[in-house]
Amino acid sequence: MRYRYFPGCTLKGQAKNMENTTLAAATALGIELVELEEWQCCGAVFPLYEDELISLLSPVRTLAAAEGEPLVSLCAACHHVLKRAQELMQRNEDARHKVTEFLEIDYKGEGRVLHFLEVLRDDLGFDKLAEMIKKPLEGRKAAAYYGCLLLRPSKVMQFDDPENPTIMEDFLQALGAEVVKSPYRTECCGAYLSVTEEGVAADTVARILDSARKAGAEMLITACPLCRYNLENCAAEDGKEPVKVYYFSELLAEAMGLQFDDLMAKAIERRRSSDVGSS
Amino acid sequence: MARTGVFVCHCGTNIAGTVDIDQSVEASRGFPGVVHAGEYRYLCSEMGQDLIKNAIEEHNLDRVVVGTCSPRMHENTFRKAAAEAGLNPYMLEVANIREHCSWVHREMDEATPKAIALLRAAAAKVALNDPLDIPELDVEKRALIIGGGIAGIQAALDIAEAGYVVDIVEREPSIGGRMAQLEKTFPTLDCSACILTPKMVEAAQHPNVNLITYSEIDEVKGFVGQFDVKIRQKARSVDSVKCTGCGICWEKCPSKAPSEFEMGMAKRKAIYVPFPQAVPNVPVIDRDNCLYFKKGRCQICAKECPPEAIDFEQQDVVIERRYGAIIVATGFDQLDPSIYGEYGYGQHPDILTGLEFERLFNASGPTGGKVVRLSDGKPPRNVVFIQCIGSRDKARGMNYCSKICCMFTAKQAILLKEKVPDARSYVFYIDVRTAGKGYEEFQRRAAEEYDVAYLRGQVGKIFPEEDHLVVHGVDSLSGKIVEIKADMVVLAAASIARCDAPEVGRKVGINSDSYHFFNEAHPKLRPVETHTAGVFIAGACQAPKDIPDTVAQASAAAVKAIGLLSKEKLQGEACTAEVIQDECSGCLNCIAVCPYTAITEVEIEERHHGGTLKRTVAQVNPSLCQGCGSCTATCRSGSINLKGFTNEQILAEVDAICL
Amino acid sequence: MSVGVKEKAAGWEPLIVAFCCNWCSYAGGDLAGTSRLTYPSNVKVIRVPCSGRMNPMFVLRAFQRGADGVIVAGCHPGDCHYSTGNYSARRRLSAFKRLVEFAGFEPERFEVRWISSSEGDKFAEEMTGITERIKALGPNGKMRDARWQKKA
Amino acid sequence: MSAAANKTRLVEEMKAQSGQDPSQCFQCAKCSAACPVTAAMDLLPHQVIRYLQMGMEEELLKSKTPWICASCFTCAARCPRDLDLARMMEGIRLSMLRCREGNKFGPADLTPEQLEKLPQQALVSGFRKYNK
Amino acid sequence: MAEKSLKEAEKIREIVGQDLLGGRIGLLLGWEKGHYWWQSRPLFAKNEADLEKLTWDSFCVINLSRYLLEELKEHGKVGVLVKGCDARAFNRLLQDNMVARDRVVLYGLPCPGMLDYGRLNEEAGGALISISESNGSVTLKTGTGEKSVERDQVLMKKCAECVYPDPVVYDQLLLSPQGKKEGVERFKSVEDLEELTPDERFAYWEGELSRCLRCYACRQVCPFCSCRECFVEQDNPRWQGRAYQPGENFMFHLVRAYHGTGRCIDCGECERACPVDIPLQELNRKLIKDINQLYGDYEAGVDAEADPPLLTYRPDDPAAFSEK
Repeated sequence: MRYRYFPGCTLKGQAKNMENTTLAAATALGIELVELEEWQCCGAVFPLYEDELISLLSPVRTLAAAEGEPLVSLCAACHHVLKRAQELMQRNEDARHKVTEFLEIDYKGEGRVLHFLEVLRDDLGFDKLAEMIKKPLEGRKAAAYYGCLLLRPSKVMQFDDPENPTIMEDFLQALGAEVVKSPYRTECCGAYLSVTEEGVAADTVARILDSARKAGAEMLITACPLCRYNLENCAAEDGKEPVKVYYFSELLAEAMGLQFDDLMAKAIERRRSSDVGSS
Repeated sequence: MARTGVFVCHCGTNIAGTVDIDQSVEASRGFPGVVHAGEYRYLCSEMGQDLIKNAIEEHNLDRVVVGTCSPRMHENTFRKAAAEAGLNPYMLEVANIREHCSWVHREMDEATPKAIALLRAAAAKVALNDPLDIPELDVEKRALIIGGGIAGIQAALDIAEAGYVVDIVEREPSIGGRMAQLEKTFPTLDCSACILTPKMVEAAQHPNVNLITYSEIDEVKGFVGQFDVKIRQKARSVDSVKCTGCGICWEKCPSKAPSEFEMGMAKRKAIYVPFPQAVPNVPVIDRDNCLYFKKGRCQICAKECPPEAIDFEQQDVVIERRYGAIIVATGFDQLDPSIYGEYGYGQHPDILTGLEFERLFNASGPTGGKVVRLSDGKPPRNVVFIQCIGSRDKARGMNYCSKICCMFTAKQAILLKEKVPDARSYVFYIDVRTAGKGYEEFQRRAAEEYDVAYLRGQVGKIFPEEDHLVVHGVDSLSGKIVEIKADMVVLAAASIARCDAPEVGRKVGINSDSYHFFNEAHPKLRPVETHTAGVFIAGACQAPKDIPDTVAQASAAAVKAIGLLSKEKLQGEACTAEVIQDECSGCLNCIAVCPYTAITEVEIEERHHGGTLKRTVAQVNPSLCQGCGSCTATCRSGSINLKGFTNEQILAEVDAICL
Repeated sequence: MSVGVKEKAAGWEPLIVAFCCNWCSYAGGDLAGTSRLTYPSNVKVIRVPCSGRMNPMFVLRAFQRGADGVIVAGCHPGDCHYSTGNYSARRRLSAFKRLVEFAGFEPERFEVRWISSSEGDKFAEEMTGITERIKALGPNGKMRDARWQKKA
Repeated sequence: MSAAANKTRLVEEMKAQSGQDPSQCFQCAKCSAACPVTAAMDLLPHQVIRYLQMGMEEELLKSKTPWICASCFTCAARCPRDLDLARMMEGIRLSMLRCREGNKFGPADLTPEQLEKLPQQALVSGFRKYNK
Repeated sequence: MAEKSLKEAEKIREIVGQDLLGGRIGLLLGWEKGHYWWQSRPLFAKNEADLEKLTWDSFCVINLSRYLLEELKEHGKVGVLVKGCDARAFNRLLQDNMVARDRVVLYGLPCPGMLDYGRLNEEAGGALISISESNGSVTLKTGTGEKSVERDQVLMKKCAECVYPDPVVYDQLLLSPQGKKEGVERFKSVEDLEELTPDERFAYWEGELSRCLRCYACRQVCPFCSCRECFVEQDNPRWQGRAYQPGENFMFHLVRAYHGTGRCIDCGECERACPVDIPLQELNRKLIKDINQLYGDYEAGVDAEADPPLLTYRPDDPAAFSEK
């Protein structure tokens, strides 16, 4: 199983651990993730006005760079932007024409654009994953936190049922964890409001954590560095039992029995440093 | 050689104002076959018609052209006049020189040559006209009603009272339909069973009504007055004649299955009647759940049945019968709200649809008439009703308004308050629609006297928390977000067409709108007729509607059917297709394009080298043919022709118009 | 060669034959009249029961006999009085239109329109439209039979 | 009140650039019921559409709500009219950023602590959303 | 003649001989040599002596299916040798209800394509005496010597453009299949014509059709022309004028082609039969191309069960006219 891999800026910075754990687990699972050469920003936000073509330049360049091979990313935001940019290229001929002309590339919206969780579900299969788990997370009460970007708009993202998704729960089950469902698992964490309106994010985060706590969760998993930041940093100091937040890949690596110390992280870092682009 | 008379009408100045009548008459005299031409101020008047009749006699005319208003206006008037003068009515053609000429052109030198061209074309056509017969069709004095809900029952009783035999075909083991599932009816709060049951019994006992329950339509052939229908009576496994309806069998039956009538909220036995007042009160064995049919042993019902009515060997029976008229009254379904993940329907027992909630009020319902939560059996304190679940929703549901939900919600909120006095109802709505006699007053009573809180807005999400449901909604009028800790949530799920409506429509030969509701022939003026003559529609199979509208429509459909059945003979279409069998090569492409299955294949014999040879050709049933002519355009050799619009006639018109 | 039409001299008026479905377009034409709308008298209507009755040979015959333009008007898809006649017509006439264009007819020469009985205004507009387009195009000599050459 | 219902430049641009036509909204307010961040808004989401319908452009451009909207798309996912309110909100923001107020937010608005802890993604998307 | 085709002919004769002489069929439709070595004509074999004449070579171009129309009147069960195009023609006739499937035994002959005598002669450059074939090449023997050419170069045009060389329907396949041909560019000349202006196209067709003799050979060989009385011969109404008018030529050829809409199996027999080389296939293929484009891919004659496009519809069909 070979995929082109787009890391995105945060995975080389704050969310380095999501990348490190994923790459280690992928290798163990026989999934080859080949990092794109000289990649650049995913675009960060998908332009909701269709004349904001400038924001499409970097995601379309990225899509074209995959050369028709399946393109995998880990960060929910990157995946969201890439997937929607691809759909726009398929649907809006005018926009496609302008963007590809400008970039002087030939791209018509081809190729699969996948989140790593989709690779695990659709290509590897959670059954198969479960078989390859070495240290099941027995007795660990874990809840999924999906956030927005993977799920919506569902017609474009095609990730899972937008109201009742199961992919992360199925994933946790495959890891052997005790799955806990919380009603706020698909609600927004406040996103980049934490930059400008910290109070708003504090509210949303409190609701999410409260509802997870009430459901009995000890930990949450996420695929989005910003969600994780908000959940960890915007929570009010209320003295309640903290709910730990992990990247899904961190639990994956743990369940795969991968010793994840600094040494290994550095080894991966070294191996990849030659072809890492700028963020 | 034709002897054609041409008559040009002035229509006061309507025609004469822009068409030079004299010049038109003069030109007409020169058309081939024209032996007489005249004009009159108002040809459609008595005097004008007499002028035509006299000329027919005086000049021995065998065909007539009138240059007048549109044939859609007075063609029949002039045909009648011609017939009175002894001509076949179809030996007349109309040149439309008013709507298509004098009224759309302003200059005399423009309109006159065109009027002449139109007259010339009509004269060329009429020269090729043949006398046509209007076929007379027999009427089978029997009506078929598909669907035994309140619409079907009402229509059947009306037809039966008028003296005609009527059969009701019902798919379920009992008639009664959706109305039988209701506890009370708005806005009067009559007990539904109290007003429906007598009608069901009346239908069962009426000498002119036959109930054919647990049955479906297999096939409909034929045409108005003579529909040949195959009805499949499913094996009941119980002899209806012997059965007394004592109920011992279903008491003793050890096997259970979810009850369809109770929306799956309660169990029934494998041998069962759907509800206590069922008509006929004869059970059926659900073979999928019966131990005997599944595993070959048990037969307890047969052992216990006093009149020995159980018959495991019973087979499906196909009844073939002819009907003069058909009324389709197949009712509606309720949309499954589980498509809305945010409401959590199907994931929590206290989130119900309106119809499910209705059953909780019923004494024979799943809770014995106690309004309690299915999760813990406790009576609810806070009940949230949400309107427009799948109605008015073009994104995921139906774009239309389901019409009945505002009212049944008000009714259920009132009933709830009566059963559980300390309960409080909240209704999230987009608009409250209460058009109907006494409806607005009823809904206001709910709000004013029964303490029902109406919140204008929708609900974004429902989720369980501890022992209640959190309803996250908004009241748009105050601009406030509302969060209610509810004990139950009732979703007013959209009324939708029955899932098998397209199939029923196909069998009966009527069409549907994009939601699969059957189409009426005209939305205002022909509300219960369909485009297929002799087939009528009633009730919620046409669009969502309440009981009063359904019953009114059922009676209307019955009157239409009675009117049809009361005729001795029906007049058919004169302009029908006709196969020239000598030329027909039998490719039968015409059959594929005929919308009326009016064309069939027939084997004919013909001479071949002294012997006879059999071959297949097409044949038109003139009773079924409506005269569209699609077959004629598909026939490469012109071997099927349309009377009144023959290939020869149309080509003659083209030639004449182009001269 | 029959193309030698020398009619484009001043005063040339095109002949447009309109085949109209009795139930919709013909009635739409009636409504145009009742509403006192106007359209050029170049258009002459032949009534057919349904657009499904249209044999393409009628169209070719009109061209042979001197028509400069032909239009077929039927019910909007889904509204056929005979339920499916116009669906059949749509396929047949689409194929036929492509064929006559392939034979060298200008696309404007043969048109199909859906006009309902309530669209008197559309009827007048379409009839005006085709007349204007044919006037701009000039006389049709293609396929015209020499015996039906217009006397000037 | 400039109740020039529905004809403003903003609405016309919105129809062209995002395919969203406010007149299709019948004010069921499900967007507001679904929105996770209404607490900080001065206009509820459905009111934003109502203002668009009423042509109250000036009032809208003064509102805080478009800047609170986090583009989580929950409103769009649940709208029975198939409208994408997130795109409309974007239109209002762009209208201001492009020609009215200029940038809403820049690096100077951040504390050194935020700069260190925030994920890169938040900084980039924040600048993209609030900056031109 | 190539040894291979002689062997094949032997095999065919053996198999059909069993059926004919065993009484399973009353008549076998096949080919026999014509007056010249480069001609084959239909063989109506009823007995062993007839069978001796049966031939299978690179000149068996005539489509035999059409002969069934007459022969089925005389014989209870008829066997017929079918190449790819003959089999599609059979399906066409079957769909038109012209033949009864159970009264016909189809012997399928996957077809390598027939050779064009004109092209052979041209390549030979002199008086051609005979040819021999091996491994995809043809050796031409003239009075002055021998020359070898690729078989593809001397195929009949219709065979070079054939997509389905294998019979799509048969009771017994007598030879090994050739496989469906991919990448055949049969619409090239149609597309070229589409590029012209209407007047240029009209001039083109007027030139081509001016040669028409109205011999109706195109119709006589055509598997979709099975009417008992063709419109051109009818007096009432007289669709088709008899006069020599360019308009009448258009009338005939446009209507003939239109009658093949969704029905023409693209066998090219009309064009082959035309004594004055009118490119009739271009008209047929225009319709095939456009119908496929408008109403979805459909290959007439390939599947007798599929609905011919003009006999069905979808409510959301597109139209070729500019109705808004």
